[in-house]
Amino acid sequence: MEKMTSPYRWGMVIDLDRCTGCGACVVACQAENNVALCDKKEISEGRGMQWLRIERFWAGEYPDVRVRFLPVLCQHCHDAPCEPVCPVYASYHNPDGLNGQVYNRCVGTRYCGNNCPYAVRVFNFYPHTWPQPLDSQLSPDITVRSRGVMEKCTFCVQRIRRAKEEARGEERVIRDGEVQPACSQTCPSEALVFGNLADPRSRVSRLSRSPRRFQLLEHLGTHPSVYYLKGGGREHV
Amino acid sequence: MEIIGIFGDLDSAARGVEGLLREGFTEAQITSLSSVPYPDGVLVKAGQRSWFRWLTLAGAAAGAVAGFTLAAGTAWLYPVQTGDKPIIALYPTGIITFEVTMLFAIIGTMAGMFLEMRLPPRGARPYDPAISEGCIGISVALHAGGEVVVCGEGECIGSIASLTPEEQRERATEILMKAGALRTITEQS
Amino acid sequence: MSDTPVARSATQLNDELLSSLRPPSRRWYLLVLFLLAVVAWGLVAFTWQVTHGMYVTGKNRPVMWGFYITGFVFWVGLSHSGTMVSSILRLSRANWRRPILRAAEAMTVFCILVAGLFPLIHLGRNWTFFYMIPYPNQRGLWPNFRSALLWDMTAITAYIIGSSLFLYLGMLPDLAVARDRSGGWRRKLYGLLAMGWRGSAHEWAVYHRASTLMAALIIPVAVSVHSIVAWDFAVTVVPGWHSTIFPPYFVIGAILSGVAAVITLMIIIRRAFNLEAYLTPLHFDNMGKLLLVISLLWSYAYFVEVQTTWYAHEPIEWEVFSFMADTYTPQLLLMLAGNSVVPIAFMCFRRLRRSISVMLTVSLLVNVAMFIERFLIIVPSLSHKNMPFAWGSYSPSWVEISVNIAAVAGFALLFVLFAKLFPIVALTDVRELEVREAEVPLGRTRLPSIAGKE
Amino acid sequence: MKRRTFLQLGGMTAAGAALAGCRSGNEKLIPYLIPADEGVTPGKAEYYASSCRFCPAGCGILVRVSDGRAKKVEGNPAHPVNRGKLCARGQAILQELYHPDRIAQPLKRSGSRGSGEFRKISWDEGIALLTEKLKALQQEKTTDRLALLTPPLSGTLADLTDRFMAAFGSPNHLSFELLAPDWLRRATRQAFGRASLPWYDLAETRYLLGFGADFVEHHLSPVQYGHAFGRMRQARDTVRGHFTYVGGRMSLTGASADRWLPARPGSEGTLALGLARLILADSLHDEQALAASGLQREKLLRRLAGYQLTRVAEQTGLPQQAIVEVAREFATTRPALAMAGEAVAFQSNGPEAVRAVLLLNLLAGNLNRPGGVYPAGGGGAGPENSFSGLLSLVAKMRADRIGVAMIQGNPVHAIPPATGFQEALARVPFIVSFATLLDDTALQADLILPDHAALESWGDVIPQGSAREAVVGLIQPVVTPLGDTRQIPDSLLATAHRLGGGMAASLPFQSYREMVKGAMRRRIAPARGTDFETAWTELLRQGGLFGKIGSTGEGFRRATAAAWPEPGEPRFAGDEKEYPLHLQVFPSTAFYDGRGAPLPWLQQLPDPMSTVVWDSWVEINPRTAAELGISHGDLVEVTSPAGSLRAPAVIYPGIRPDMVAIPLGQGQQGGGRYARGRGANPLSLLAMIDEGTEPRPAWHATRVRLTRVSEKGNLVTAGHPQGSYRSDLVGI
Amino acid sequence: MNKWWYIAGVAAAAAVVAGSALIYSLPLDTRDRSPRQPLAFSHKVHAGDQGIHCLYCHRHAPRSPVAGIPAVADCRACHLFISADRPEIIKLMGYWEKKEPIPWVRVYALPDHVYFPHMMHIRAGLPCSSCHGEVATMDRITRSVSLKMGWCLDCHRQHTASIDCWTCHI
Repeated sequence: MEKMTSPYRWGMVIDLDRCTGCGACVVACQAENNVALCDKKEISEGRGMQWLRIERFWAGEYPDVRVRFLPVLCQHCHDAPCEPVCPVYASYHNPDGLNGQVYNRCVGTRYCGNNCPYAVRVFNFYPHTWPQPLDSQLSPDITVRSRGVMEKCTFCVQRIRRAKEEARGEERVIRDGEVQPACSQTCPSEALVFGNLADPRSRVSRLSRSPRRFQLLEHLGTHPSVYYLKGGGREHV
Repeated sequence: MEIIGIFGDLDSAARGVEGLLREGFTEAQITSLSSVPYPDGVLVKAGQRSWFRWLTLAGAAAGAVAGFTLAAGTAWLYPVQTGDKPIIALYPTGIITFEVTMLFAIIGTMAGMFLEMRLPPRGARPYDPAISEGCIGISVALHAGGEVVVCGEGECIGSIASLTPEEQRERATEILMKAGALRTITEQS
Repeated sequence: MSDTPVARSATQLNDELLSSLRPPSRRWYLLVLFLLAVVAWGLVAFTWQVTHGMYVTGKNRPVMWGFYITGFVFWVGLSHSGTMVSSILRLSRANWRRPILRAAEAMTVFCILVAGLFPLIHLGRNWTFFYMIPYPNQRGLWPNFRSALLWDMTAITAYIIGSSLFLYLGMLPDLAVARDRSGGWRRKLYGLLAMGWRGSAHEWAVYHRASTLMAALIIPVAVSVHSIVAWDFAVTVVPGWHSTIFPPYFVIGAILSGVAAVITLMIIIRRAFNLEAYLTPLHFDNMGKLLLVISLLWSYAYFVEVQTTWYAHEPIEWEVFSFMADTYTPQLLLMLAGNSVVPIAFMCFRRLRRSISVMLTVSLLVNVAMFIERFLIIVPSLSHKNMPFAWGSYSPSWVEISVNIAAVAGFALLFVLFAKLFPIVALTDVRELEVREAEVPLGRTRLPSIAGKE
Repeated sequence: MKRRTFLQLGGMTAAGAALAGCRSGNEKLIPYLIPADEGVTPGKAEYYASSCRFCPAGCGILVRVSDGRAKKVEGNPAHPVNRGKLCARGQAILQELYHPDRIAQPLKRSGSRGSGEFRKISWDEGIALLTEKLKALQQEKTTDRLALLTPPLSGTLADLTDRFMAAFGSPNHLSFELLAPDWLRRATRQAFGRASLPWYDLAETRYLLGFGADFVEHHLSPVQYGHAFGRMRQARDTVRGHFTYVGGRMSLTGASADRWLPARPGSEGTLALGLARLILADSLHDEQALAASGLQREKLLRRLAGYQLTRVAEQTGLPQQAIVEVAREFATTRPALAMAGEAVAFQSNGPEAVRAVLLLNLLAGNLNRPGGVYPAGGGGAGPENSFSGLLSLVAKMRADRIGVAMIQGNPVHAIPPATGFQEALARVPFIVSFATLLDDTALQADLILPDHAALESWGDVIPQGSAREAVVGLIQPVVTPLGDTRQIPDSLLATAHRLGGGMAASLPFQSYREMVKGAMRRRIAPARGTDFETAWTELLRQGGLFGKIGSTGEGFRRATAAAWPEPGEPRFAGDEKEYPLHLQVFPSTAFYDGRGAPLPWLQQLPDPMSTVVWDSWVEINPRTAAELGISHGDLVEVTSPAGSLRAPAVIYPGIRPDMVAIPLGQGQQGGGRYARGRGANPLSLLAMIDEGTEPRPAWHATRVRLTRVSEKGNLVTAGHPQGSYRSDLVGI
Repeated sequence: MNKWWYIAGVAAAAAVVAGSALIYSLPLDTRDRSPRQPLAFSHKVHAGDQGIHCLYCHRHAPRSPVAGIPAVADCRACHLFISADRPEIIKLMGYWEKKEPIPWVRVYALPDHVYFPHMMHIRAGLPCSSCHGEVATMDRITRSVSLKMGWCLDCHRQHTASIDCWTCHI
């Protein structure tokens, strides 16, 4: 496979100072990617299927309580721990620097799920169905995953593909902001910004150079494609 | 043509061997059959040199090649990028190579062993189940005969060589029985 | 038949040691039936899982591995018994090894066979397992040899073949004996397997060299197999898994459980085929010593593992350990008792080493503890991985438990059948020993009749 | 479930879906009968602009439609309210469209009320039945016995209903909604002299002082303010807007604040005035703004004499230090902004408190200034206390002076029983519901004329307090209706036509679509007189009429006539001894006032603060919980003078120890398979307090008692209870 | 005795060969390569003899992932005049009268998890025949290619098209 000859390295910047934790991204992701509906039991067993979760952390004691929100999605690590452990290449690295998951190849060892430090890989423990006519909403662009396979955030690769097809038609590269995953597209406070890290002038690149930037579990050396910007502390004006 | 004398105990068997040697049969012609191994020289002297370990080595070599080809070749034919690891990664390839090497070495050893033992044999060979019960067989591989002197395996057969196989058999039988063999068996041929 | 002492005793030996080949009793059939039933139940559970989905297990996010992989590691560990014991002792020319060789080697083969099943059982889509096999196919894609699971596959395949051949090699002369003393289909079978072995001096010479070489070859394979199993965990970035000491630690653990298992086996065989004469307290004494040594080694490894973590106090690593200690306290204590305290304490005393009942208890305890150890390595680490918000917990479901029990039964079944079909005690080795120890008068003393080397 | 079957050509994929299984054999390939219209390519998605009518904010949406099915709802980038963004609820209206339990055709009650037994009938029968009832009223000359209950309406629908009721001759059109911002409209008029909702320029402000204004969840226009909040924080190079939140419960909005002031419930107004006094005392206020509105510092100070720091601190239960700091920060950072929200307004002293907060804006001199307060565009006048309207309607119903009630929405679930609405409604002989699901109200109805889903409807919305300029959003159908349903206005039109006479004359429209179109024609007539059809298609394409139309230049100024805000002691229902805790019911991000509960996406969306899914819960301060021996996930009983309910406990560090909070929306008897019988409805706990002069919706003025029932709360949270306190491990 | 051994050996060998053939072709494709269609529509007549271009009927191919098959109305439009008396055409008109679409049997079916955009392949200048065979010579459509992943990959490699998994599998 062409190794990183692509003009794109998709990445995301998540500004924790903007994030209000409203959860719009969560639903957007679910709506875009045919993520299964999970009943209460399923979630109580730790088998919820959401690809994007907003982690809520409490800090401090009343009345000096603080809440910190941390939207966590697949970090599309450059040095992804989940990839090499897959015996069948179901989890692999795509030329655009995306961390790919090929559902029909997956045999379900769940090794990748164990080795993902961000715990963003969800496994189809249950066979999922959509009562009619809810299934009419299912997107034709993404496989509906069968039971027994691992799945996860793809940065809405179907959108990227669509954009690429259009760009290819017009013999150009994708413009900055032309393609956005459902989550960043809908994020009211624009906390999630998506773009091409390979292009130093793209918005995401500029933000990723912010002094507030950090990466999740940086010490593991996974080199995520997702950058976080530190949230505002307690400092006053 | 082969003749086997079945002995009930070690000493008589040894006596039989000595008798045969005195008669002019050579170490190379004589071997012992037993269901428990006796150290070399207790009865007969088997050749110390053995070659089957070369097959182990050959197996290992083949395995190394096979293992490396399997691991590296597969990666090279299907170069799917995973986690910033090189397509042909050192350690994994090494591990696979090692495993396959060992596997082939083991198989080589077994194969080599049987080859050197010349097992399984072509056709039936004289044998007596009593050997499993602790009896000892002394087997003499008779010589085609007819010549004056035959040399081989370093030493020469003397007068015996001039006799016909039939006569050789009678001599051997006689010696073995005298040494205290319970009975003798001759290859039907 | 002659009346010389050697011959008689040889026949006696044959009769006694091949007693296991006599037509099975009703109790044997009942046992086999029972085991079959348990295995069948395991199959039912597995079918249930295949038809319904992985949710029938207790797994979840983040604990994606559970009892199956625990079982896998455990059985791979057990499979070290035979090889290690027999080949180490063979190389070290310990004569007391002889009666137990066969059982140990057979055990190796069956354990690894059972172990090999678990990774397939635990697949989310078992029916696509062939994606993992490197063979020409229409998909135009082969498996990923960079994955530790592929290393497992290769290693286990190698080990299955290797240990089977090792077992067969050891049996060759015995098969000849069995051939000579049996009739009917058994004779055919043994005849086929014995390959026309006559026990000529030449055959024996080659045979001895081969056995020694095989013993030398199989040990590195065994070590590599369990190192790779350890790497399944050590190569990850999971806190509590990513530890350099894992391979040696696992191997030691494997040998520990292996030795314990062999002891259990010795006791069972001893009773089953009343071989009291051949498996004497001396043997248990020696095995006890071995157990003591390995247990000490294990304790050392475990101490190193924990104390380094404790000292470095890397937050998440320590979180995992403290979580494990808090949540699984009883298991942890039982594990430490069974793998370290009890064996070390008991095996120090000759009297205890020579007491069959004590040995049985200890050996069983060790293996229970070893299963727990595997569990405590796998599950707590996954439960409290790096992202605290996504922490979880795990408890096995009836399906997983059933399958694991069925695995035990399956192993036992294979072994029972084997014991009926093949000489379970290394006949020739024992008789060889008898011959060597037969003494002859020399002046006022008696000396071993044969002073040659093995 | 196969996805490629959706790619099969055209409408009849159901057949394909059935056939295409993993089982062998060739599947069918079903072509169109007649080719798709131009521009529509099978297998390629189209986008249609429309508007979201889930809440009054009226965001613009783009719906991705592929092969005749709506696939995804996205924000409309051209829309000035939400600028291409959308909230969780907006995303979920797809599931309103494709809900498996939607009512597919008119229903007539066959069992007893609430039994849920209905008989399918045709639209003809349905409309006939309704008209017959209405005719009866006409013949008895008691047309005022018709009541129409709707949420606050805007645009053409409002016009239509008005005409309908007027022509029929009934004054009883109540447009009520639990969360309707009437109180704010009124306060603004009284304080700033303009009957309009305020529009806060959050994006440009540098200091936001929020008094329980939960704009992230629901207040006025969540998406619009969410977007503004993001810009306030990080859109400016050097400035990071600061946010202080006042409120006894740290709401989702409060969670984003830099400083949290957990003021005692009902004391917010006092705090506001206390701040005002401090500001004036240090004369940090904006002098000419004060002068412009004809006020003098001294006068004010005298008026505020009662609000010394010590007293305020004592009443609010806040440290003096914090109050002083906030006062200084607010006054010295320009522009600074003060917002008041439901948490304040629904106290017994709500109206005064809100005005007190608005006064702070005046002191900061930020009226009609960037980063300050503007009158919201469009909106204009609206009900200022529909609550009293509700009560009077209830009285009428009690007195059997209502014969026919036509109900849009789900008031039976969303109105506190303490108002007596439910049992009063039970006395109404004939109830018509327009529900799309068998919700609690529909269950009580005698006739159900099922409404279209939003994505099947025509219409226009005028966002309320969502934008500075006037906006008219258009709603257009993006898919062909799934069932045999009709949207409410068309049902009303049909009824009117059937009634004939004056009714028909006053509503001479073939369809509501035509009416909407006509309204739009009138709106843009001044703008461009040219060819309307092209303009109309253009409007549909871009999703509505945006821009400055209708927004008046004149801004806010102080209403000299306004009564001076004097938030007295708050009053509470329930004795402090017996009911030691304050209850706050709040609209959760997912459910709003309950209309989100039937949608599975919203049910399984973890509540951002409690991370609870598929349930309702009771938020308890750790200390209180410890005192009562309650631990996370226990089942607890909450008892108020009005009633009691059971729900699992959530240990919630962000709430005053003397408070508990329960989210709205759950506890429905109907509402489809996903909402039915799930959780509890906290409205049943609320008690009325009679506030002498006029009734006010004091929804936060109820006291409760808490008791532990068992440890079996069956609580499910997405977040690990212990892990939620270990942010140190991820280094944030 | 020995004879039996030989037979057994041969049998075993045969089994091995068969087995490997089986696993080679896994997963099995049980679809009918040339199913009988509800209408005996002949591509030979249309595309071959009449020389009608593929895209005339399958007109979405250049713009959409799906090539599209003509609506009944389209067929009718032509056949109102052209050989309207043929039995098959009468059958066709029958469908139109009954206002029900023709239940064509799918010949080129890709599994659910494969994304095949026609437009991209046409844009790349690939002739339809490279996947669909010499349709112009077929009376009844017969699938002439395997449609297995290996087959796709080979072609992609030849044309240096992307062989990133996600190009076809999402």
